Amino acid sequence: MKPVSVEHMSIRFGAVTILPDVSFDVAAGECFGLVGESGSGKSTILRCASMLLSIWTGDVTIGGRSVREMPLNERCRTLQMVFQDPYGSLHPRHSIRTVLSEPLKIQGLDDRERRMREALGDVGLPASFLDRYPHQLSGGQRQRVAIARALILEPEVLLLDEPTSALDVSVQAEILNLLVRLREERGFTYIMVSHDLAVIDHMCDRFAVMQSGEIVEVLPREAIKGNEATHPYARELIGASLEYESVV
Amino acid sequence: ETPDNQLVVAFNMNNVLTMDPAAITGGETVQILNNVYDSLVSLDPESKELQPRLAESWEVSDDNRSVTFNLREDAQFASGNPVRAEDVKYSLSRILELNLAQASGLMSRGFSADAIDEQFVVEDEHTFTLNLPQPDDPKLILMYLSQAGVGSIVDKELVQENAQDGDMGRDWLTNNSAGSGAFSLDQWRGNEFVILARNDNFWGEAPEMQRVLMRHLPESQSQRLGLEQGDIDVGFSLAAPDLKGLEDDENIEIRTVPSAGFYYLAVSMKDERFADPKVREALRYLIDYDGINSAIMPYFGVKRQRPINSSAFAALPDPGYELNVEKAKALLEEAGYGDGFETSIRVISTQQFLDSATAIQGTLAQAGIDAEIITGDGGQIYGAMRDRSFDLLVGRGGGGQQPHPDSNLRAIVYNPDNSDDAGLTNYQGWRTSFQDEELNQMIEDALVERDQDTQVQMYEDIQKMIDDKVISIQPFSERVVTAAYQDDVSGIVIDPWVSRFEDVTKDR
Amino acid sequence: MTLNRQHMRGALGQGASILVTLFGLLILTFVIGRIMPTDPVRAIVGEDATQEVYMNVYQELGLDKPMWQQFFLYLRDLATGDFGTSIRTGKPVIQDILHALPATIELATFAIIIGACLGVPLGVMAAVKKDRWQDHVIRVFSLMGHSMPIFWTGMIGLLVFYASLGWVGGSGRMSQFYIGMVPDRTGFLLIDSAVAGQWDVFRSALRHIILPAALLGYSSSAYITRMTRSFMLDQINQEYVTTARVKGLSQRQTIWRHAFANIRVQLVTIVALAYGALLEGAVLIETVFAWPGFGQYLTSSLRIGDMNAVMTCVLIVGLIFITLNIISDILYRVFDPRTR
Amino acid sequence: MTEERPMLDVKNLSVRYRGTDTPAVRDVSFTLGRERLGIVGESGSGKSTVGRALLKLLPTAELTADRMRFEEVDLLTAPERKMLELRGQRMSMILQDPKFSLNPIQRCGLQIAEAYRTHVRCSKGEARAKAIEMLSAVQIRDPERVFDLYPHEVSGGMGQRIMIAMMLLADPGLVIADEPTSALDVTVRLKVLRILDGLVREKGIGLIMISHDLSLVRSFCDRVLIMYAGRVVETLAARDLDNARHPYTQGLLAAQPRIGGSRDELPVLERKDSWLEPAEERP
Amino acid sequence: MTMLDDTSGQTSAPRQTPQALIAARNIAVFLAKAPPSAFGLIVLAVLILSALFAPLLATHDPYVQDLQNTLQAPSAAHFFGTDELGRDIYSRLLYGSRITLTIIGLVSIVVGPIGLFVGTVAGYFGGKVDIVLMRLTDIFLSFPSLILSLAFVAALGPSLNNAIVAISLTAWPPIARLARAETLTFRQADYIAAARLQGASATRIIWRSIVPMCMPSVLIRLTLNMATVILTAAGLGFLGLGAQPPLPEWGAMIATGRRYMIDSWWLVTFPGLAILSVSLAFNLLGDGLRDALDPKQMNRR
Ligand SMILES: Nc1ncnc2c1ncn2[C@@H]1O[C@H](COP(=O)(O)OP(=O)(O)OP(=O)(O)O)[C@@H](O)[C@H]1O
Ligand SMILES: Nc1ncnc2c1ncn2[C@@H]1O[C@H](COP(=O)(O)OP(=O)(O)OP(=O)(O)O)[C@@H](O)[C@H]1O
Ligand SMILES: [Mg+2]
Ligand SMILES: [Mg+2]
Ligand code: NI
Repeated sequence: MKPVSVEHMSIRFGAVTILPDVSFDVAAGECFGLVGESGSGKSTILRCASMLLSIWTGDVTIGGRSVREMPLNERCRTLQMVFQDPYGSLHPRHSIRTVLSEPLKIQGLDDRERRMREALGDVGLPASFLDRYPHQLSGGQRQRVAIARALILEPEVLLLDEPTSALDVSVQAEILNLLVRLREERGFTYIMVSHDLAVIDHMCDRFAVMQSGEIVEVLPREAIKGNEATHPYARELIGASLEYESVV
Repeated sequence: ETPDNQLVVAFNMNNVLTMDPAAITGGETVQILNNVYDSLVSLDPESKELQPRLAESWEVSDDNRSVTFNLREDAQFASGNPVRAEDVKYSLSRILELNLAQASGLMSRGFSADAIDEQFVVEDEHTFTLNLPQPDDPKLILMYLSQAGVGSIVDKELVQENAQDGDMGRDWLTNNSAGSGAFSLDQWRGNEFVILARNDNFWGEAPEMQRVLMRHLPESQSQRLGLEQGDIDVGFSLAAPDLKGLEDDENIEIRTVPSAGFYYLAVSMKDERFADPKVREALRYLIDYDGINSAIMPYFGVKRQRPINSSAFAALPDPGYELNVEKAKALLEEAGYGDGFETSIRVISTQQFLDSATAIQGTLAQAGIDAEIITGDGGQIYGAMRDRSFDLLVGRGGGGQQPHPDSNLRAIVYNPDNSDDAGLTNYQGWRTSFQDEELNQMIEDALVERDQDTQVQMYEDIQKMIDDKVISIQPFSERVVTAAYQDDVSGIVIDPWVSRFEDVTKDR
Repeated sequence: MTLNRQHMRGALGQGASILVTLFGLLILTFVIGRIMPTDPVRAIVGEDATQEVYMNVYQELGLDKPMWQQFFLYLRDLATGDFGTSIRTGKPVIQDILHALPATIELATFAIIIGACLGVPLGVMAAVKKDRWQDHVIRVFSLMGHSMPIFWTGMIGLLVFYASLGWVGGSGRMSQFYIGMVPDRTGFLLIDSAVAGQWDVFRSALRHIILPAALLGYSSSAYITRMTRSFMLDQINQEYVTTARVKGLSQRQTIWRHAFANIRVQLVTIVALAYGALLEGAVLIETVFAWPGFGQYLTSSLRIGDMNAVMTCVLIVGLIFITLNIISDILYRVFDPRTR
Repeated sequence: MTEERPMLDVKNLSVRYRGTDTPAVRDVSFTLGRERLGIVGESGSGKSTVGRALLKLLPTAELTADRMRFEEVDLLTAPERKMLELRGQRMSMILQDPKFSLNPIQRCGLQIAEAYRTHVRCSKGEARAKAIEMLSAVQIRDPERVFDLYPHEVSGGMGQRIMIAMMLLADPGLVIADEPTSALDVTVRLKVLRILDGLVREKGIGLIMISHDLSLVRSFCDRVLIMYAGRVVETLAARDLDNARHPYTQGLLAAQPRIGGSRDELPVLERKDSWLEPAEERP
Repeated sequence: MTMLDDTSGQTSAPRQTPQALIAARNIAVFLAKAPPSAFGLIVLAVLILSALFAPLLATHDPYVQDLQNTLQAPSAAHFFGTDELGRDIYSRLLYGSRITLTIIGLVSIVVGPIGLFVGTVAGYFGGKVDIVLMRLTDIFLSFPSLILSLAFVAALGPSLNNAIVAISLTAWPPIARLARAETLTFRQADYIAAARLQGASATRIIWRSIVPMCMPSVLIRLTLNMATVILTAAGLGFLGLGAQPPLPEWGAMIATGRRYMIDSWWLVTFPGLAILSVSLAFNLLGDGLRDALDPKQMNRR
């Protein structure tokens, strides 16, 4: 269990500043949500934090250590990410075995067969799935494999980029349950992006509302129900969600 | 149908690079410039006898060391300037001073740019004396001078007018003409066409053709179709099958005449195998002379096994070599190559060459000689020969533009210096690393022999000796040239070295 | 403002990259020119020249200098617009090419018109009728054009239409004896002869151009058809085409007003590239038809190792292609609102 | 249902895409009056296919049905010419994603005007006026300006409204809206839905609303068809949705997390093969 | 032996082979269903068989001349007639298929990897690497392939091998372009990001993740390219710059045969038809392959 802290993260692409200056802290074992309109920079924060993008300034520390200074191997084993689109996050030509054994090979871990079986077991898939290819799996199953891939290196922080938004409600429920269970069992720290406040409410302890690259407000989960936000945009967003749910 | 007063000629201009007589190479350019420039003397197309041209007459001194020419008084250039002895001197010195392609011939006869005033003497306006720098056969020199190129007399005044930076009009003459021939150069576009226009100042009988269009049509088929469709009057570079095809066309006339040079198999004597005369003799019996000449060579060559063109004086008839694999094998056995060996044949990728090489490859194989064929264009194949790095080579050449045995012998046999540094690339003897002092001497002696009969006897001896010594080059065919033309066209001269269009007429 | 500056930067970047490409092109052409095994000197002096004569010309051509110096001189000459003198014709290379190019351009233009007029409608039709027999027929027909060696079709065409049937003219741009009779104004024979009012020559030129142009056109129509088809297929499956159909537009309207309108720019590019590629076909077809154009000039220069001519030809081909690319880039920018 | 003849009457519609073995839609039957019908179901259950089949927009699919009528027209046998008259003018369809559904190189306004000019003989000016009027009807603030914009220059919400304007311009009697809001942010989603709802009410037309969002359908529709694997497993009045009997429908409803709901484990669906049987045949 | 020691190959082989086999069979079945690509398959099969069994199928030695029997029209003794040296054209065509196969085989072997390498590296790294590599590609791309090959062959000297080298030099840029474009689309994919998060090196990502994704379109492109390669080789042969006599290369056969074309049509007709049908076959096959393994559909399946 490690706390995560994002300090003055800032990034620009060409002439456009995507994130002017973002800071927030996540406590060890907490599930922290990121919401906001499309294009507000939620995914970008996760990509910066995981060093998929490296041209940003500022710092991210995990358990007091800066991700920039961590050697590659250590970083991989501290932090993993689950992506939004289950159809795009698995290599279409790699069998699940390849998908899962690859990180083990790279990190030089032995006892691969056992670890792979365990990881699949953790996400509730039978070991026989090892020899399937992504196109033989449903969206939910793919997302489980993606989670298994993140878990297999036994990280401490999981970055979740809209892990369920491409899925049906029925499948979404399975994944959310899985994520909740894993956090309870292993004590991960989550940073989770979603556009669905109901999901945030279900999963997170605190969340940040983002608008055009800036965090306008950080709120506890409880603030959703009564729309206790102060920032106008945050109010509008929560209001709309509440209204949608009630109208609906 | 072509117009009545124009002659449309198809030929291959790939080697036509300039119109400057001092720089030209090859028969095609000679064919063009023969019409534009006059020479002092000319060769009769049929008999190959020397005839007056710009020189009404000439006298050879008793010691064979000088020739005096009396020029026609009425001759004038296309520009209207009269033709004077001064122009003759200028033309010859120009070649030596510019030191371009045509200089080779003069220099090999001892002429040099340093001694112009001694060699070329203007006696008066219409009398010119040529002093030979070394003992020589004036006949041969005259033959040289009969040809466009060395022999072309240019209009000194006009050329000097167009000269820049003392280049003796080199730039200008590349694309323009300053001659006294029956035609003058109207337009030339590289690899496309040459247009000759009638020269109204021509001293001789006015030609019937107002315009001669010489079109670059390298494809034999195109020439044939053009002839069949009446688009073309004369085709000069047709391939055998098309000539054969045209034989059946009653409107088309086909004529074959002897020309200069041979098709031959050359060996490099740098290679120890071929340095062995036994091996060379074996090769002599591994060529299917009759087969090649009947199947491949029609229209291109006729059987000839001696390195002197049959039209030259003193030429002996063929010794009668034949394909004889057994004999060749025995010779190889004697030389220690009973199991044959591996080698290569270089050949340019033109059909009759290639076919001959392939045929020779086949007969060599019968004696166990495994020859790989290496093809390329002229630069590559003859380039290797000039670098003296080849095994076998099927090629064409060997002088003969002058119907004099010396022309052939010097090109094929003669080699005064066999060192690599000598760079005597103009001698095939040097290229094949063949050197025989005895033969060299005999060639030199024969040339300067003043008595006609003795000279003939000496050349015959040389031919016999060549037969015994088995030189590095074995001709299998003598070059002939063939042209096809509409049968209402007459007065065409086929051999490019002596061809002129001034007598061409069309009777429709 | 920012947009403008960005555009400026884009233009500058593109300019720089074109320069780099050009420089690479120069190096490439120079290398090609220098490593040619054909000996230009030998071509000039002939087989029987002596060593002395040979060296004389060798030095005149500057071949005795070190390679880098030659390259430097080459660049310097280029900078002053001097492409050198052809060994073969003794004229400035650029002048030769300017003579040869119009012949090729005339042929290529004629061909591309035929190709585009044939290729575009066929391509659209094949896309619309995908997987039906029309599609199969069109595809096979056009692939045939892409699969036949152009020199072979040229020969067969000459044999059938000129030799046997006599419908068209044979080798060359016009009947041989018309050569040199039309004053050279633009170099485009059809235009020159029309301007000079020499209708005989015009007719003859037309009879001669039609066969090679048709064959070249057919082979480039193959490429155009195929690209049109695949562009159209991409578009036909787009949602906006469905939108148009939902609006009640007929198939024809949907295809031409919506789908086809969207591929126009791409098509222009394709046609431009096909036009450039005709140069390639020209090398072969000009050999077969004795067409005195650029391709012939290039091949005959190659044959005798006329370095300056070869280098300039290669350079010009490269330049033509770069220009075509730039033009199509610009077209994209101009016509596609998304890139503005 | 009302005694008047339903506007749309479909019996046992099946659609099979060429090159696939199993039909994407199997034996779907329903009728539609002047009401709002929702079609829900998970992804790939065949919702869009039904919508497109009604307009005969599926050139690569085989379509069979016992009956498929739209008012007096038999859609099954109607020739393409007849369909051209119907499409756009009497029935139209709002496609899912405005990003892809608008022609990228044509100005939005022209595309709207084109829809009008296809069916009504009029001058360009009139069509333009009509289009601008429609744009303001869908609450676009500066319709004159938007008319001249290219699709990539408008936001998702605006694009969706342009689509709506285009499809409602010729006053169709039946509108099929295929997930009209799923590509939009929550904040714009409601606005667009309201506009659509308003227009439909005003003009009194039949609406088929395709969506995967049960709650949305519940609040915007009168009746709901639940689709599963190409079949209709249940048909309900929207207000009875909570009393759905089919376990699939029930499961879908329960699996949705709710704001302020419990944080207990969410119930998940256990799929059963028997669901593939039509709902009526189950006890 | 060494091969058997490779345990990873061993464990994965039994599992993956069926998959690959099934895929290959599916593709073959798919191709065989459409008439045009079926035709392509048949022609190719004929080509490969005739190359393999040329010695058995040939009625004559392709190199042996018979100067007594030149330019014979097609007959029972010589199915396609004889050429100007009396060689049997049918047998020469059969042996020529070996040359054709060699050319396209070698060119593809050279061009595929080079193109893939340049394209994926440029696409994956982007930035300066991309600019440099793409400029290089542009330079080569700014020539029509025949003209560039011509120049190269002229520079290297005419021979079959040099023709192959020259064609390869001109054939890789389009592949590189394609591979780069594909890489650019895959580079953004989440599975690449995931691989990076697992600490995979750039080499590993390119080799294990990107290359397999580019493979289908590169293969399609290569197949389509083969038609062009055949034509370019034939064109070089035609201009006398390709395979050198007496090799029975089809283009060279046409080039020599053309001198006899008016009277002996069979000299150019049969090699021409051979080139036509083989390059047509590759074109049809490439088109068919595109339909069979359209990369655009792959992600969705
Ligand atoms: N590689 C890139 N180059 C340029 N701009 C980029 C790049 N990646 C993202 N952006 C821009 O950065 C902004 C933020 O993108 P980001 O993907 O982080 O948004 P998001 O909040 O995750 O949105 P969504 O909810 O749609 O996923 C967007 O405007 C996007 O266009
Ligand atoms: N053009 C097509 N060709 C072949 N199969 C198709 C085609 N379009 C759709 N399908 C298949 O038909 C089935 C139903 O598709 P449809 O688009 O109707 O689903 P949907 O319910 O609208 O799903 P979503 O909510 O994802 O839009 C799916 O299995 C899909 O894969
Ligand atoms: Mg995102
Ligand atoms: Mg859908
Ligand atoms: Ni092509």
